[in-house]
Amino acid sequence: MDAIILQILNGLDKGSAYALIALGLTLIFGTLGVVNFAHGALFMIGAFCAVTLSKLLTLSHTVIDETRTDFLGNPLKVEVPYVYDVFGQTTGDAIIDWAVPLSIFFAIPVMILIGVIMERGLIKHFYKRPHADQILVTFGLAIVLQEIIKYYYGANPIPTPAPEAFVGSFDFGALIGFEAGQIIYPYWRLVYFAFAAIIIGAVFAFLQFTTFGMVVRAGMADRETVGLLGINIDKRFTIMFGLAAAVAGLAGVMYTPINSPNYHMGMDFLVLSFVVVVVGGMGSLPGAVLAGFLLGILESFASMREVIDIIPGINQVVIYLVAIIILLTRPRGLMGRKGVMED
Amino acid sequence: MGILEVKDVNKRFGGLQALGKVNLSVAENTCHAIIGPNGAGKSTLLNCLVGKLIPDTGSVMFDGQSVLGRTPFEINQMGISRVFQTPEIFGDLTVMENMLIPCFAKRDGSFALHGIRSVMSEAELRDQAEHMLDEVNMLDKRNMHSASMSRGDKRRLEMAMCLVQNPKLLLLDEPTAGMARADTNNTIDLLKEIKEKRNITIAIIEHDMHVVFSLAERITVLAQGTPLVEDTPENIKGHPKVKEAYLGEAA
Amino acid sequence: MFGLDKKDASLLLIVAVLVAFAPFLLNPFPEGSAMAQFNAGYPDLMQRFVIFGIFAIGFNILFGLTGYLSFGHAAFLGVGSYAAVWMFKLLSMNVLPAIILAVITAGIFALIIGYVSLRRSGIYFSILTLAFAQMSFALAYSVLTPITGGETGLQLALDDPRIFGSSTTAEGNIPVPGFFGLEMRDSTELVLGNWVFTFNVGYYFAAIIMLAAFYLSIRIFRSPFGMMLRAIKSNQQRLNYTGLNPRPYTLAAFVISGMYAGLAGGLMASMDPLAGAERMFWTASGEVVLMTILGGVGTLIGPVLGAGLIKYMENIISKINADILHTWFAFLPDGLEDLVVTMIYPFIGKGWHLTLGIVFMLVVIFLPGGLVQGGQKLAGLFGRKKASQPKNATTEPAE
Amino acid sequence: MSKGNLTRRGVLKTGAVAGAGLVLPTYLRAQESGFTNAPTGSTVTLGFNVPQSGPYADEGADQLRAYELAVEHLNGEGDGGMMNTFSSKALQGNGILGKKVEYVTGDTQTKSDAARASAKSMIEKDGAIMITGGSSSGVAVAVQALCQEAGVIFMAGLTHSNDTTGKDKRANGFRHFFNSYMSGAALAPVLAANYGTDRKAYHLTADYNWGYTTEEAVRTSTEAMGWETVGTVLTPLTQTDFSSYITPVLQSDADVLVLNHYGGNMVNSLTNAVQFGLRDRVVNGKNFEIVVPLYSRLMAKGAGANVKGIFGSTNWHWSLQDDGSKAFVQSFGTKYGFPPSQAAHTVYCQMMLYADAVERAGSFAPCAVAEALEGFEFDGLGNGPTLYRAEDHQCFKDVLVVRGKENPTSEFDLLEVVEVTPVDQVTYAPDHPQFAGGALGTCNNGA
Repeated sequence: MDAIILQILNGLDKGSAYALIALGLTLIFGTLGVVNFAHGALFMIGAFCAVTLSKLLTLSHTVIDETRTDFLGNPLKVEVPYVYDVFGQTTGDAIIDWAVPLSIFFAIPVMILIGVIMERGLIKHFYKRPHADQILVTFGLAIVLQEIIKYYYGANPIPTPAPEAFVGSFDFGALIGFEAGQIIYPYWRLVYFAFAAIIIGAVFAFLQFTTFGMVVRAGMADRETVGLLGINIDKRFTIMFGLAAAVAGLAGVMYTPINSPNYHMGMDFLVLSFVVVVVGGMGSLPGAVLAGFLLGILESFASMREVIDIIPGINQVVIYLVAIIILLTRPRGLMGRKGVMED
Repeated sequence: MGILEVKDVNKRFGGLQALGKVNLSVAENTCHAIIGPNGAGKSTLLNCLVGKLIPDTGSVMFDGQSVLGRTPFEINQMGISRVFQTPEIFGDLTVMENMLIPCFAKRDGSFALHGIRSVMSEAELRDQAEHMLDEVNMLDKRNMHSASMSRGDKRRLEMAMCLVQNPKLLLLDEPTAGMARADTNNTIDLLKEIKEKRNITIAIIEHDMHVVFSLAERITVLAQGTPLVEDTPENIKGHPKVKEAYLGEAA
Repeated sequence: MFGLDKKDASLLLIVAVLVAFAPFLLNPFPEGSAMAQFNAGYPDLMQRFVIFGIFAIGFNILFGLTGYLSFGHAAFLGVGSYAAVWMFKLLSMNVLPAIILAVITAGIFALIIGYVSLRRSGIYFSILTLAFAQMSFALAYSVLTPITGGETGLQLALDDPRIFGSSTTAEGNIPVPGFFGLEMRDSTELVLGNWVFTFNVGYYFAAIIMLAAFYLSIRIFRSPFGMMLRAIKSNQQRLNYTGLNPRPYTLAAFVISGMYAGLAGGLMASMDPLAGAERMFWTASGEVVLMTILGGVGTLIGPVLGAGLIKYMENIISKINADILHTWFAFLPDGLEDLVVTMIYPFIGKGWHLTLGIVFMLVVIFLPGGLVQGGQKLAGLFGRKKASQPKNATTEPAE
Repeated sequence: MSKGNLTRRGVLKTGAVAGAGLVLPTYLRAQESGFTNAPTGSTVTLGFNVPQSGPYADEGADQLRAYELAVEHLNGEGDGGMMNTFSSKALQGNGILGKKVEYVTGDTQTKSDAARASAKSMIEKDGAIMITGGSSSGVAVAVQALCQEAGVIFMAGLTHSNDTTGKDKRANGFRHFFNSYMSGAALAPVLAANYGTDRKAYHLTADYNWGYTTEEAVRTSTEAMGWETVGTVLTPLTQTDFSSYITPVLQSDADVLVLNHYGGNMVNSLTNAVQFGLRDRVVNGKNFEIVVPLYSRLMAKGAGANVKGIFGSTNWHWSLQDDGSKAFVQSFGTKYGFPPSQAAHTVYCQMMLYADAVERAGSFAPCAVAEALEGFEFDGLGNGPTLYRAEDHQCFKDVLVVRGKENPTSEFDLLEVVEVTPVDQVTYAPDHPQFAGGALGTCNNGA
């Protein structure tokens, strides 16, 4: 029982990442009709916003320590971050420690800016082009973004830990009547899940309760009609693209303490998030979120030893197998609308 | 006994009764029009005839065989061709290719592997296609990219594509919708000519009363999913029920 | 000629001539010159050009004609290579049975996957094919290791129980694939002044098959079958109401293009008897999609050009290192030389992916119809200069 | 500037053929010299095949640095590095057999197909006489087989799977790096000494060949020490989040977690394991421990503070204090400003060993070189006295057991050497079951 609860928690956590990326992807599909292969790269750039901020915070000047030596036997050069000079060592350390959460404020404007530039500068010209062209250009863009990050940050993963306060685990089982220590879950992963829930809730609320959102939803349903009403849908779509980029970016920022970011993490997630979007149903926001959590949970269950012993290799293929079964039984995924991206 | 017999067809969409107890009989070699106000169920009925929709109850017999449960291409192979409200053609193909495809379908059935011999080598089918194009005055356009033609030309092409198959029943879904008066008259003439030349049954759904009364030999009036009356054009014109349900509003 | 009209026949002839003289055309720079780095006329790369050309031609039959975008085509290539290597291990080192089995296996595989995937269209179809291919990759890399060799790939060993032919050569080595005694790796070199041209048996073998495959694809494009496939892409609804069943047509196209992929896989294994699971990874499937779009979807020669460009960049640009750059710009003053090298360096060698990404974007932005359209524009430019006659490019689909 | 080393095909260097148009079948050319790509001019071309794109690009870059350094030293430039400490004194600093060393580079992409393509291009186009490098066993095995077929020597880079010199060994291939068996044999006694012999181990294993051999090796060795293996789970190569593999460990009664992962997998699984508080657990009255059989310092950096106190093994580490290591670190550090990785060290050694073998053989012919390498005993390359065993072309040398350092003084100072396991303890018979199957075959000079 406790094992199953833990796997559900794991699934929700993985699902959070899938859902956040898929949410942005399907927003772009639904509103702009663009297949965005660069969406994974936006997730990756978000993660590197966190890396960049922690690098900025630890920008240092060198002090030579004569008492110690480096690997070549020369006097050791000690790096002293500038924040120490400004805030003193204790506050400085605390700021560096909190780099990842602080990155949220750094990442939002950066990601929106990147999203808007991408849309205005490139994607805009591809609305009327075939999906094949969209795939090629966004794939090319993804490679370029990825290589730029690789050029500056290298190919290896870069550790970006969570603040000290979030290290350790929460005794989740004690809350729901299990023995202490039975079901513990790392704080940061719970934070990630809560964060994802807030973001998803905010996006839905935004689309549901604002006029802006209403127009966008109407545009998703029938673009031409809304265009005919004389509403400047293009401008709104630009903002939607920025929003989708920000959602992907924030998913990346918060993901960094879970796994050290590297330049190809976007590509690793890209295919999975496409599967999630399609399983959820093209153009359906709730579908994307539902599919994200569903696939996350199934993936977690499939990685249990008890399951692998019965079906060897199931953990390798579970997501694809489930995707196939769902698409064969439900022609448009879980909650897809008719006629979206079917030709 | 008509070539097309619709018996007690019902179709519901959720809570909406789209068709209720529809009975219809189209006699061979006649032109039968189905008219009715918007939302009367004309398109639903048409879709039930061509296999796009399956009625909840009732039967649809064509030429002595049931069409229910058959796919659109099977029904076409039985001898029903359909012209759409907005012309449905193969826009990426040339006019000639558009014509050849129904020829192949007619000759080889719903699927055939033709090997790798060239389309060009099918002299017989090309003749058929050219002949038909000539009939609709489009022979000079045969090498045109069909998407680049005018709407009227597309409509004529679509008609030709259906006729080249020599269907027993031609279904026309508002063939003159959105056409200018002159074009409409041309279409009427074309259809009249076709009817005279060929042994063909035509079922037509139409809004334009001018078209209906120029062509139809019998008319069924549909209202709220059920047939109101079925009679000759002359009788329909004066029918009080029809006036009330339809013509009265239109006039 | 060969049942082709004049235009197609001359295209085939041009391709045949290019392929036959590729060892010369791809080695335009003399050995030892600074530009020799850009020579591509060595056996392995020439083989890759034609093999990936076959792969892309086959993919184009599906994607270019029917518009069904398969994102899992690399699986058929992988299956074909595995089948071929197993033939080498068990039957004989002759490439003929290996290639035949590769094509058949890939065809069967495509039939099964296609039958299931073609129940859906659009992006749903793409994701189904992707899912099947990713499953094939994941299983081949892990639990199927006894059959596929897993991480290290399936390769020949000294103790293979080969029915026809020996397990080892007289010198104690593993025998190499051949075509009735003609070894695929045999080469003859022609030395002309400072130029060296290599004529490789494997290349010409693959090239002849590629020409046959290309010829077949032209015939398919011009056949009623090809016309039906284009009709499917154009308007499936109309096709249905014209009495034609699109499913068997698309399935046939899927299987044919799967067999092309299997042929490419079998040829790859024949040139180099090793089959690795990475061949089936989604990026490999994505690569053939990119090749086709880059060259020009639905055109006859486009996919071959796209395949050539991507493979050229992968094999040539990736090998240029900082050292070579310094040699090139050695004539510049030291400071300037370093500056130029620093500026170019991110785009070559380990940065070849960056260049590839930029090329993708530039091509699709400026040449919406792919490289073929670029060629047409160029031809149009020259045509106008010469005769200034208007071109009616709209009525004829691009070739 | 004269950094120039253009690649020219050997045949052309004679000049005699220049100008004359003649057709020579390759096998005839081979008869002239007797082997593939025989260098005929004043230079010899070597092929460095390393990952330059993909997740192992940084390891590849470090290998390339070491190669460039080795080329400098062989050509008599720089401070000579380990050439001065190498026990064999055949190398003169005038290139190899008097021929200046030039090189070409290729990108393996850490894919066996791509690696073979770039190796082929270096052999066919650039006339490379030897191929070396790489950062995974899949690539090593694939390229090794290719070199056997083509008739050139392959000096493997970083490859740790038993198969490279086990079931997939080839007469033309040589491995300096250690392997899974040696990791297990070296780690087990240290683990027993530190954690006791009554332990229950849980393995997470990468689901591909290298993972299988490493798990087998570590299991066999630790079980021989009295440990019990309570669970093994295979994880997909493409896995990024290992949480669903870690939580079952919490539920089991295991008190040791062995992560048979490398590269990105290792960074993520270790990070996740620490995240879930495994290191703070007490099971069966003992502190829960994590073991990473194969450490790479470059990769361990990605796991940050999570490596602290965790045992593993490594081929070499820059903090070693023998003359060879010191000379290499000095030379590498002076040129690049940071210490070399084990990947850099192993490929540098491979270069020295190859060059030295050619000098001693007096010929570039692969079979002659192979003969000179087989059974060759040497010292001074940083790992103590070493044997290149003739039976399987595997190097036998001391193995380092390391631990993540608690208080690193710099970003390079991540590992501390806990024990240098003597070579006798990690030596096995050539027909050991973990290496069964396959045969070297005979060396191939090419045709």
